[in-house]
Amino acid sequence: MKKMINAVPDVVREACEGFAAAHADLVTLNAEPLYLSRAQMPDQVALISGGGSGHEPLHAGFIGRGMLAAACPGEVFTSPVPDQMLAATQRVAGKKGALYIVKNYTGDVMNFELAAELAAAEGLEVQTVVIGDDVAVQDSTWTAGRRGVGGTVLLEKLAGAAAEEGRDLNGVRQVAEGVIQNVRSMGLALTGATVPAAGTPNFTLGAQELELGIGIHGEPGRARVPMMSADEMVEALLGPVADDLDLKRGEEVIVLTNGMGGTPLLELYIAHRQVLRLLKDRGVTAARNLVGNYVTSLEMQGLSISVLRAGPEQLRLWDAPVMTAALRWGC
Amino acid sequence: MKKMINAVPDVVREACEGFAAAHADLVTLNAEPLYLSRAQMPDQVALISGGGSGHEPLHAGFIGRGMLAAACPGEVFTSPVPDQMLAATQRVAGKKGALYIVKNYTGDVMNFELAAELAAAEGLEVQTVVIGDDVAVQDSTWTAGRRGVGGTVLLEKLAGAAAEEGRDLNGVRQVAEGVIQNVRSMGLALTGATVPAAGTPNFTLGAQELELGIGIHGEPGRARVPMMSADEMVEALLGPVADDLDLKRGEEVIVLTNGMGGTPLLELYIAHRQVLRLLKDRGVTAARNLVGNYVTSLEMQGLSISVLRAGPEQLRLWDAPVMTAALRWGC
Amino acid sequence: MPVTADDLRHFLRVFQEKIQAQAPYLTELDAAIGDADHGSGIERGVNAVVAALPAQGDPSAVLKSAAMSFIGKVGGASGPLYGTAFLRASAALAGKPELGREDLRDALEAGYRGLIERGKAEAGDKTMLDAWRPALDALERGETLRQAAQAAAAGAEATTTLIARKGRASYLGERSLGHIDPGAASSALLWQSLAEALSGPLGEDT
Amino acid sequence: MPVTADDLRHFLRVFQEKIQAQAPYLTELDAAIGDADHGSGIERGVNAVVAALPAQGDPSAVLKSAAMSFIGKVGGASGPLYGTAFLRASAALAGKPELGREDLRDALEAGYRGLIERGKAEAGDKTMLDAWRPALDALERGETLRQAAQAAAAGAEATTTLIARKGRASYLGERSLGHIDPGAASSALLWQSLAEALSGPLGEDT
Ligand SMILES: Nc1ncnc2c1ncn2[C@@H]1O[C@H](COP(=O)(O)OP(=O)(O)O)[C@@H](O)[C@H]1O
Ligand SMILES: Nc1ncnc2c1ncn2[C@@H]1O[C@H](COP(=O)(O)OP(=O)(O)O)[C@@H](O)[C@H]1O
Ligand SMILES: [Mg+2]
Ligand SMILES: [Mg+2]
Ligand SMILES: [Mg+2]
Ligand SMILES: [Mg+2]
Repeated sequence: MKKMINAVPDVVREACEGFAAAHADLVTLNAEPLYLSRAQMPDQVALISGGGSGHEPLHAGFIGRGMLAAACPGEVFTSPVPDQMLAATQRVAGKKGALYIVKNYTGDVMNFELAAELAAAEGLEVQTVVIGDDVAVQDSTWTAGRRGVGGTVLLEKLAGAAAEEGRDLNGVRQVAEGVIQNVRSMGLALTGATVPAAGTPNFTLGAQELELGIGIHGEPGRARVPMMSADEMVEALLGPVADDLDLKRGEEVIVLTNGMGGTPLLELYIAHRQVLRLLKDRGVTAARNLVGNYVTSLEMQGLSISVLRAGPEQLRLWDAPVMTAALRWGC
Repeated sequence: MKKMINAVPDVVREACEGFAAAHADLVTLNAEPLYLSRAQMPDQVALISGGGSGHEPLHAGFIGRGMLAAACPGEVFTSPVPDQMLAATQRVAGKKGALYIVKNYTGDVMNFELAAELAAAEGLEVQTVVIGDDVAVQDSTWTAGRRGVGGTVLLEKLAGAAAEEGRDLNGVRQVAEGVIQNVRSMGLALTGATVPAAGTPNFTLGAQELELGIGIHGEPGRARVPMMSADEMVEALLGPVADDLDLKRGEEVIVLTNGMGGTPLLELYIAHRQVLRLLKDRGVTAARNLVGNYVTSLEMQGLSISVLRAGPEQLRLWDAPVMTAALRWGC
Repeated sequence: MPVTADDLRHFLRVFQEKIQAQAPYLTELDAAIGDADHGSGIERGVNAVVAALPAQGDPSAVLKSAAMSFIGKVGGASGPLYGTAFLRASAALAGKPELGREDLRDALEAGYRGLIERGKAEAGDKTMLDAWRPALDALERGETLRQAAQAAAAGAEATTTLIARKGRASYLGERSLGHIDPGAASSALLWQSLAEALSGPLGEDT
Repeated sequence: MPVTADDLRHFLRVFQEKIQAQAPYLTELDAAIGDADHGSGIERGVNAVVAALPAQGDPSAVLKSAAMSFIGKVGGASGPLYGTAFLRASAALAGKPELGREDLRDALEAGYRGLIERGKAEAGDKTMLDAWRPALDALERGETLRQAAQAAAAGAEATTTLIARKGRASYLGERSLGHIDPGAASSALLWQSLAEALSGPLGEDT
């Protein structure tokens, strides 16, 4: 394992310390229990998210005006514990309450569930949404269901804009649920990722292999397939995403061409070019787009594509000012 | 070679197309000769930079309000040709003229030199600054001199702010020269990088080896050293940088903790934490900081640290509004 | 001879030792069909459990303390799951200064029901339940704790033949076949620790 | 028999063939002490040169066209360097419909001075100059083009013993020792192409 780290147990704490010091104007660090929260919290619905570390800039990179109020980082690829969410809720939830944004993983769901129970017991008003946007996973009530991946950043942006507008908790939750219903994603990996505590990659790929349908935890995907060109990779992802969304000609979308952490921008933009071409072929307008390493899996090289069906309301919320470490415009 | 690309000769063109489509509000693409320029060019000194591709977001990612007017991308790790700079100059240089920002590499310097001659012959007013901030390279009039690396982004930010303020060409050049005199950088690599046309990495490192004193072209560095902890890596870079700058207690700096393209943010923030600690130990104030993959070397995993001595004037220019694909604040 | 709070403390220390020894193996199992954190997570948990063990207190208090450590320090799926199991076991023993065989079985049954409530899985879904269920069945058949632990180990081993329907491994679909479920493996260690620490007090080692 | 514009066109085609065959090797040399683009860059150059070759025109026009292709298509250090060399050689031949041995030598000398002016290096700095200088010396000693080409090849080979002081390899300091300079290697191919294409017309092959 070759990583720029010190001792393995210190990875998350040290990274959070560096992050908080770099962005002192935006965030405040609470060391124990560990969470990061907005430096100044206005009187509005507080969006609280969290999850395993290793997906940076998700979630802490999205704390700030127009997005999250707080983020609770777990160990690498391990959901945080309820104490963290409870303490963060106590800090940022005002009279308007808090919305938990949870990626659909058994661990995340259970830990946020416990936190919500504890928060309710303290009289804090909390609602929860769970995002599962990965079409690589079959959706069924018999399984853990679809996992939350790249679409999470689109969700946090739109729900954050709704909270910043002053909507009440039900209103913000409805915006969030609208995003969850209308966003789909799929990803692939060119290389694996190594959890620091594990020391070796979860999977290793040959020079001519791709892992298709990966999540964001360095876990293997649905299938191992032969290496493809960038254009073919995009086709392999965008097809299932657009089909599952049942995208129709004439519709507008917000599209995220996302790198898995170790993907150079040069390659992401090559992929993005094809994303836009294929959408155009389908008669779909990419009304807004975002390209970069936003929802990552440590140093993994790979790509995910997220598509959100967007009407005027969604576009307005997308365009609303945002000022966070990783996403900024309009202010 | 495992890359998300199509045909090797199409890499740069396709990436530029994807970039321009993603950022149509900020940039306009000119296909032949290849350059990207600011979508709306106000009447001000035009900053033009360029260089080999593979360093994204440098330079095209810094086109926009408060930074560059145009960027000329060469092939991967190959400086662009004079036609590109000439055409870009014709496009963006108004009455106030243009400043070429050139990283000190023999090829870049010669190609920009030729372009400046051609532009002058057309009556365009052009001045040039050359940045060489890498302390890993011995500075001497007998050699090619220090190469331009991470400090380039700080240079483009400050000179861009000066241009946006409406200063004249001499004034903007002086700001740029002030940055060049006061910025130093050094880098290291945990992994090599593969030029698409070459197909294999320029160097490969064992599991317990680092390449110290690398540039940004996947070239080998000054020495191969045993693997270190993140804190030790930062020490190995920051020491030479601070010493060469002759940083004194009580001084203020702008510091860039830069990833080489494939470095996850989690690790960069761990490094950044130590950067801030070591500066503090020296009695130096990190008045501003920037953390991310900004001046990169394809998919290389590694770190560079750039430090710019900054007085109130430099801090003011740093804080000035900037709206580009990769750097945004204040607007 | 009944089981005391001290015996349960001993059980938790044995569990810690076994987890410490097997953490890399558990992580390896999780790397194959999950996200490579089960070993480090559960090790963080047992270390916290032992560090926080109350010197005083009855069996219920010991298990409750362990539950809070699992919930507060592990995260992921296994933290709330083990935490809930210990919490329910603790509740089932409330007020009892010592435990007989029946008490212990009731507590473990309550823990198992907690796992199901929290995780909404069932036996056969390729989870830790597949170690617990056969172990509890053995106890119900009147077998010893050691036999129950063997059943847990066999159950964990047999998860290789199951396709995961719950937890992270479910994303792999059929590709989850042929791998041991990491949570079932750590649960087998839990049952093994119970057997080693409590067979003596229960009088099953004679 | 004098050298004609057609002979120069032939020389450029031979150069193209040799570069195409050796591009991976040149890139390999550049990977060791540079940035792994010399082969692809110079190949882009010669392909552009041949594609743009004017069907009409005197020797000076042919070389000028080649110069513009190098400057306009290669980039990096070697583009402007080769471009400048061809530009100066073209200027030295202005107005001459055919070239004798002296004309050719003058043109190559002019090209060499162009390299020095553009790159500000000198022989011994481990650059392409270290292939050109011994080749020109051979011509000045009255040796044949083939002998000059051999001298260029030997010069390129001998760059292994030099520490780079100019160009990208200079960043490596002493670590540049033991490697052939890529630009010197491509220049040796240029001289080799000159010899193969022009020895006949010059009457040196008899
Ligand atoms: N719904 C569930 N019910 C019971 N056990 C589960 C469930 N989901 C996961 N598990 C167990 O948890 C184990 C994984 O634990 P761990 O690696 O700590 O969690 P995570 O999957 O969040 O990384 C699995 O091997 C499985 O035994
Ligand atoms: N200042 C210089 N003078 C003469 N030749 C030089 C100089 N700098 C570099 N070269 C030559 O250029 C070659 C590298 O060419 P190339 O790889 O195309 O450029 P770059 O270094 O920009 O990638 C070197 O091997 C060397 O022969
Ligand atoms: Mg996990
Ligand atoms: Mg180059
Ligand atoms: Mg796990
Ligand atoms: Mg080169």
